[in-house]
Amino acid sequence: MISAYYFGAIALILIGLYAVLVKKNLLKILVGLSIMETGVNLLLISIGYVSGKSAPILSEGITPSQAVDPIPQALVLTAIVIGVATTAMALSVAIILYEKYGTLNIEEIRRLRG
Amino acid sequence: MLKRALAIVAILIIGYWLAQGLSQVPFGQDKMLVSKYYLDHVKEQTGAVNAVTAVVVNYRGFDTLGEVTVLFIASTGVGALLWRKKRKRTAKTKGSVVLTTGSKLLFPFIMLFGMYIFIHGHLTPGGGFPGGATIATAFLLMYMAFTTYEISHKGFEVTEGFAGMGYVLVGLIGLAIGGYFLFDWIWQTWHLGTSNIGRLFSGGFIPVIYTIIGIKVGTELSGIIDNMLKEEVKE
Amino acid sequence: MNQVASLLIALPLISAFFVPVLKQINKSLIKPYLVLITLIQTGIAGWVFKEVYTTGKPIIIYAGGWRPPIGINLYIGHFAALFVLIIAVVSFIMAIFSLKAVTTEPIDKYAMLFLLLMLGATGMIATGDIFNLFVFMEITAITAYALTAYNKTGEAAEASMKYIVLGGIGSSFFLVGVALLYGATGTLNMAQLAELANSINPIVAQVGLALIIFGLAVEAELFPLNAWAPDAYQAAPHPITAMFSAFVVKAGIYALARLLYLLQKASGWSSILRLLVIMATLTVVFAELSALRQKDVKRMIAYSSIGQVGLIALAFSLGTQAGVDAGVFHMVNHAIVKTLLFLAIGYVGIAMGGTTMENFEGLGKKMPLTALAITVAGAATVGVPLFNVFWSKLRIILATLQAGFFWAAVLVLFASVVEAVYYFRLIHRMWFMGGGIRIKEGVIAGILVILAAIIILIGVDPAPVWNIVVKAGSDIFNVANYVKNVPLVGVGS
Amino acid sequence: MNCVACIEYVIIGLMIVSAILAVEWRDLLAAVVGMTAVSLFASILFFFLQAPDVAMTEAAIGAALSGAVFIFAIKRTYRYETEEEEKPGWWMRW
Amino acid sequence: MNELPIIVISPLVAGFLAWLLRIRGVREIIGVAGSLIPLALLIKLYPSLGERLEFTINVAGFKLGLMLSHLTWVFSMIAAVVGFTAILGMISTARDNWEWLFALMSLTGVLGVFMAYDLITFFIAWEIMTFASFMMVLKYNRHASLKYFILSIVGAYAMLIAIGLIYAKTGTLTFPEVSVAFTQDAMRRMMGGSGLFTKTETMLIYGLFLLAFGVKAGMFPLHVWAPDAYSETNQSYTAMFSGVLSKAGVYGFILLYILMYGKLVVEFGHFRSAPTFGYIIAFLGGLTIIVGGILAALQEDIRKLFAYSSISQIGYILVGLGVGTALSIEAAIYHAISHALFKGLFFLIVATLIYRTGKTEFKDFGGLAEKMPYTFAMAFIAILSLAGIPPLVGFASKWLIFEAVIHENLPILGGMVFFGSAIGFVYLIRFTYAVWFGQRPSDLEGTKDAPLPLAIAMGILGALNVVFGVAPGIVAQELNKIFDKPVIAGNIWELDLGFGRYNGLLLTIWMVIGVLIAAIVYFLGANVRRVPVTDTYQSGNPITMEYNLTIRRNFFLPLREVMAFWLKISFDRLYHDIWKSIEDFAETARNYVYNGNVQAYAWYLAIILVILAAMGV
Repeated sequence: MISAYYFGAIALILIGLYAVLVKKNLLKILVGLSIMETGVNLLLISIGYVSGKSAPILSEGITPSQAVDPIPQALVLTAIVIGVATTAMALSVAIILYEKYGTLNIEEIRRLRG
Repeated sequence: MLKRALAIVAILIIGYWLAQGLSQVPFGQDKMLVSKYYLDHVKEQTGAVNAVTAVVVNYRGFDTLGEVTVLFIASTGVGALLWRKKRKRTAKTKGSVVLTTGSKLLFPFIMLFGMYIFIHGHLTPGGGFPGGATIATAFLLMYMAFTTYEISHKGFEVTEGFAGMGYVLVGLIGLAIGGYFLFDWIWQTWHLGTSNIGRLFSGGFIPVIYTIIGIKVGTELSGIIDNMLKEEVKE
Repeated sequence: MNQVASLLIALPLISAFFVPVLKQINKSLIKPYLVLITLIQTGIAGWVFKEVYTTGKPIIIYAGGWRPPIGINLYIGHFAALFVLIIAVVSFIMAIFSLKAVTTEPIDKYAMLFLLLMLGATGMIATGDIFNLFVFMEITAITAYALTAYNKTGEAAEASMKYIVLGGIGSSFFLVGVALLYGATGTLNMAQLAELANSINPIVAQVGLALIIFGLAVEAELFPLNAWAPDAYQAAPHPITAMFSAFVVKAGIYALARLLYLLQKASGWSSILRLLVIMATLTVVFAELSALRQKDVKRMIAYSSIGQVGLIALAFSLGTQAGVDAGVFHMVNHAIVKTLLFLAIGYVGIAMGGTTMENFEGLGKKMPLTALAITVAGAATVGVPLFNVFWSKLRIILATLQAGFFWAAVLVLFASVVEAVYYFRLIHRMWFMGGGIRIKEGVIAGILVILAAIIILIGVDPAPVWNIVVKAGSDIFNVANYVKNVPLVGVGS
Repeated sequence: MNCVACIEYVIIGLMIVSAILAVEWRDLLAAVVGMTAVSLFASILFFFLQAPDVAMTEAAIGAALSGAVFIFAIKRTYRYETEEEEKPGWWMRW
Repeated sequence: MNELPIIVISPLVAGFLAWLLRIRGVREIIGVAGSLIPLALLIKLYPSLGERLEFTINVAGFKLGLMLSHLTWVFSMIAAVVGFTAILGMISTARDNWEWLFALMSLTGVLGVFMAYDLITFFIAWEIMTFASFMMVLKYNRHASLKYFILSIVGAYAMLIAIGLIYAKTGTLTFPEVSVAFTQDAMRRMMGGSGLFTKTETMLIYGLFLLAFGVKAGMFPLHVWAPDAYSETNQSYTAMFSGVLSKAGVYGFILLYILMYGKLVVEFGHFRSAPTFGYIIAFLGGLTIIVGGILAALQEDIRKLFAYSSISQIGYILVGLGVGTALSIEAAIYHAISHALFKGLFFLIVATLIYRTGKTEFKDFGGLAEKMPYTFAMAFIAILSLAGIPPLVGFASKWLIFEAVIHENLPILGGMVFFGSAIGFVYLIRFTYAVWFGQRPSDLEGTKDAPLPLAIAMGILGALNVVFGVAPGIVAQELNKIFDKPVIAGNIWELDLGFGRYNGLLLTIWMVIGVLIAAIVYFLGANVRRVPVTDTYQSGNPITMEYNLTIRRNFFLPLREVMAFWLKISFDRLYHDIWKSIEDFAETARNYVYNGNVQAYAWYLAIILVILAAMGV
């Protein structure tokens, strides 16, 4: 039996993957991708969590032994920024695609094939 | 319909597999190895109270450099893809009076708040990235409010470049002084602010770098917004 | 003193950040500036190469002065030194080519992205930290997305879109794998991971390793994860295509092989190895078959490059010393050959206004030097003796048979028969069909001829390169040595 | 179970539901809003998981900015997704 | 300084130089020099053949070796001599520098094949040879060249796989060590122990080698490339192509004996008196004789005729090799020599004809004997030699093969060989009459005789044909040194097998006397009336154009009609169909897999993830 946080994280990842696998609209696919990234971030954080401990800010009254794992949080900070960067790139590409093809349905955006 | 069914089956299998793996990584238990070291030594080694900030900027500063680069790439890429000969904003509806005045009023405060966030990164939660994002939201607000508002593209690009160079330069100074790239020369060589840990003037080069990052992130995100909002005009 | 090698990372960064300022000063300086920076990078890389191969000890860069596993370390071993040099040289050549090839605005953005692509590949090769690897992978990938769509045509945007979707899925799952490994070991440093590998809980190890390999395989263009590759190759600007084929993919493959061999104590390793062998063989076969009837030469060469990369992946996934050496050797050869080919194809594309088959008719009359270079490279790729690829292909086949994969060897050889057919059709079309008057060929032709000469030199006497390559191969294969070289400090309990 | 736990469960449930809605809604604008909601709930969970920095960053960047960028993109393309049902035999033609 | 590498490398270097400085006159000199150096060095090395001449070099972890023994010396001599004459011929016929480069490159390759001391060197030289000859053909005809290249590269890769299997098992590549390993393995098998190679592996390696060498030698049913490739290139080069390069395949079969004889015999046993694996080779060789001969008879094009005839002649060599006794192998090598000599001569003659007239079809020729007497003389020698008429070299070798086959009482092979020499006459008579005699087409009136280089080349080969025919012992004693026991006794004039003997000198003397008598009778006796050829042209029959069987136009049409059913069975078409289906499959797979829909690509990723999951749990 895995914890609820893990469950939520995996659920987000899978929903995102589902969107990529089924939806035909490019923006919808990108929504799926960013949901996937959110899920991965949640997964990382919840792996770093230690029950009953507090945030890793060692101001007064918090000794090192009472803090949760700081590394995953650092990683997630990076991951979030990377995610938004990818999203921005993807969206600008989508804008160009709409200008050139007049649609965002990926079934019709397939000039390059074979 | 069949495709959906197949997709659901596939993701269920994958999910079961991931869950299998995760069930062996118990939730809420202490699995720290390196982090233990960080937490024990963060104060005297970096002078930062916020361990996360210390890890982000100091211990794993290299990642952060890459992260800043990624954001830089994103703004550059968006700029490159949406580049046109002549572009301007094509917003039609003017914001209401409340919105315009309110945003005029709010703008400096939001900026101030963003700066507060990244300057106090080593003490309180937050840091360069949320701070920069906050600044960007300020500009976003202006964009929303005024149909003709534009940031000076040139100035922002140059600021961006200088901020990035500043980051790398701090690292190179570390290489020159301490012999290591991204070495925390302010704290470990000059021992500035060792007396007042937990107050503003401490944390070695963390505030410096977070300021740089904040400026950079703010300018880059607003640049992305700017690029997204402008459209080509045919003359 | 060795820490100066961190300039390999710092220089492209700071010069990329400087470009916007330079743009305000004088826009026409940007392309020469690009050439200059890549030249300096080549110099640094050459110095690092000399250092590593004279002292025989890897250069370990401690970012922020923290010893691993506390801080991030860059591990510039024999392989990394060799390949960083190749990256710098190829980038230099492509920067020169960009002077002529790239006219689409905005050129300053192009320059930044160019430098950062080089940076990303360098970092992927050099880093010794698994999450840092992820960061550099993303740098490379996002730069690649942007550059693929740089021409702003419909095809370019389409290719970039495909790349983004597939790459996004891959990197997400890679990150999940990293999270699992971190949760199991509590560290991110590769050397320490290798030390702790056999103590990881087997299921976690299996899932994590599988996910990481999956994420990297998308970058490394293994069938069927390589579907984005031909489109991206075809749509990208010519210099960028050459860089993709010459080192971006190689960086992915290197990362794959590195992690694979670091975690070889983890459970489920052999089954993943088996799967990789199958995927790599299929990559070769399908890529070569797809190239057979292509109308567009650039796409054809792209498929051929994918096939060659599959051959490298096959060599790496054999799990033997011989295989790894052969793979590294093939990497080097393939980098040279494909740089030449894409450079030449792009040059022809600019001169003739297109890269379809018809543009190549009578090239032997119009641009004899270019046609000669293409001929040499084609014959080399097919694996004709006296050309460099022959040796590495021979090595790979022998290693495959030694490892007992008879079917893989047969399929690969069948694929290279197919390859021979389409390359020689191209050569025949260039020399013996159509005609035309001679066009003046510039400095690019000189570079092409030099590269062709290198190909033939290595083909006639592979010994010097081979000695370098063997060192590099053992750097990948010999994990114990890697762990020994990284001075880990004891942390925690 | 104590009450923090049930709040957690409720929020996780809401997050998943909004994710599903974000994927399923035809109206792309609504879908983006759903995605933003997912990010917001995630940032609340980050708070519960003792990660204030991440929570702030996610709220500021993950929710606000990427949502804004999405909306700009929709503004420049089109709003409603036309989801035609795939005919039988799609796997032959893809 | 060791001469062996010089022997191998010098043609390549010369060719490269000739290609590089593209000056008429200079490149010819360089090329000829490059082909002359190996010949000179080989002759110089002849006395020191007793001690083993070796040369080894370490290249990138491979130990590459060259070696010169009696056997390899004989083959290298064939290559050097015929190659030299072919290069001489190219002085007249070559048109641009590429031909010089690749012709000399293939000479290097074939020399390397013959002198190789380990499998890798053998393979490298083999590939060089294939590539160079392919490039020679590519310029003239893309289709033929690709057919040739695909078949021979398939063969080469089959060989590579076999080499790899051997290397994987034995861990060595040099000939002696490999052969020792196989012999010990055979011993172990005979003791009943489990060998290094299982029976299936041995069969696999044997089959792969058979494929590799069979393709190069043009063995039925792998001969389909030969007619096109031989005819669609520079004809002077074809002299080397057909005379020497095909011998590489023959040498490969001999190598099979050297390396794996014991093992193969132990695994597969004997069939009648011949080892089974050899009998397979011999039987395929016999089929090659028949098919090649019949098809040669049916050709309308000189080049094609000789291409098929050389296929048929290779069949003899394979029969000789397959029988597997010392005598038969010697006979086979002997025939290899003589085939190289007379077939080289033939192709030089064809080159001369094309060079002078520009025609290749029988119907365009006629009555050239008095226009080009020297060429005609050479053609006469070549014809007699190929037809196996004493006292020319062709007779000696064919006689030896007959004796060897009959002595081992293998009647089927014997029958095939006899049929072969019969069909030989059938197609030769046509060449003899249609080209040299009969009515001369009006546009050939101004034909001149062979140009000097070609004349010299033809002269060398013709003289060798005669000498080795009159004094067969010269060759025989060389061949005896290979087995260092007198397999063929007798002195230089005479071959003595114990159950049969052939004295070249005696026979020559008798024939000369006979010819003299005939001449005397001719000049003294009958009163002769010269009649114009036209009167007896059709010997009175009216010409009907639709069924017009002159010696010049589909003379053997009836034969074709008789054989109609068999001619429909064409391996050429079979291979074409296979290749076409491969290409179609490639197209379909490409369009299905890389179908441009990113969702499909995402599905591939998902499928891989599912597979990983299935492996994991």
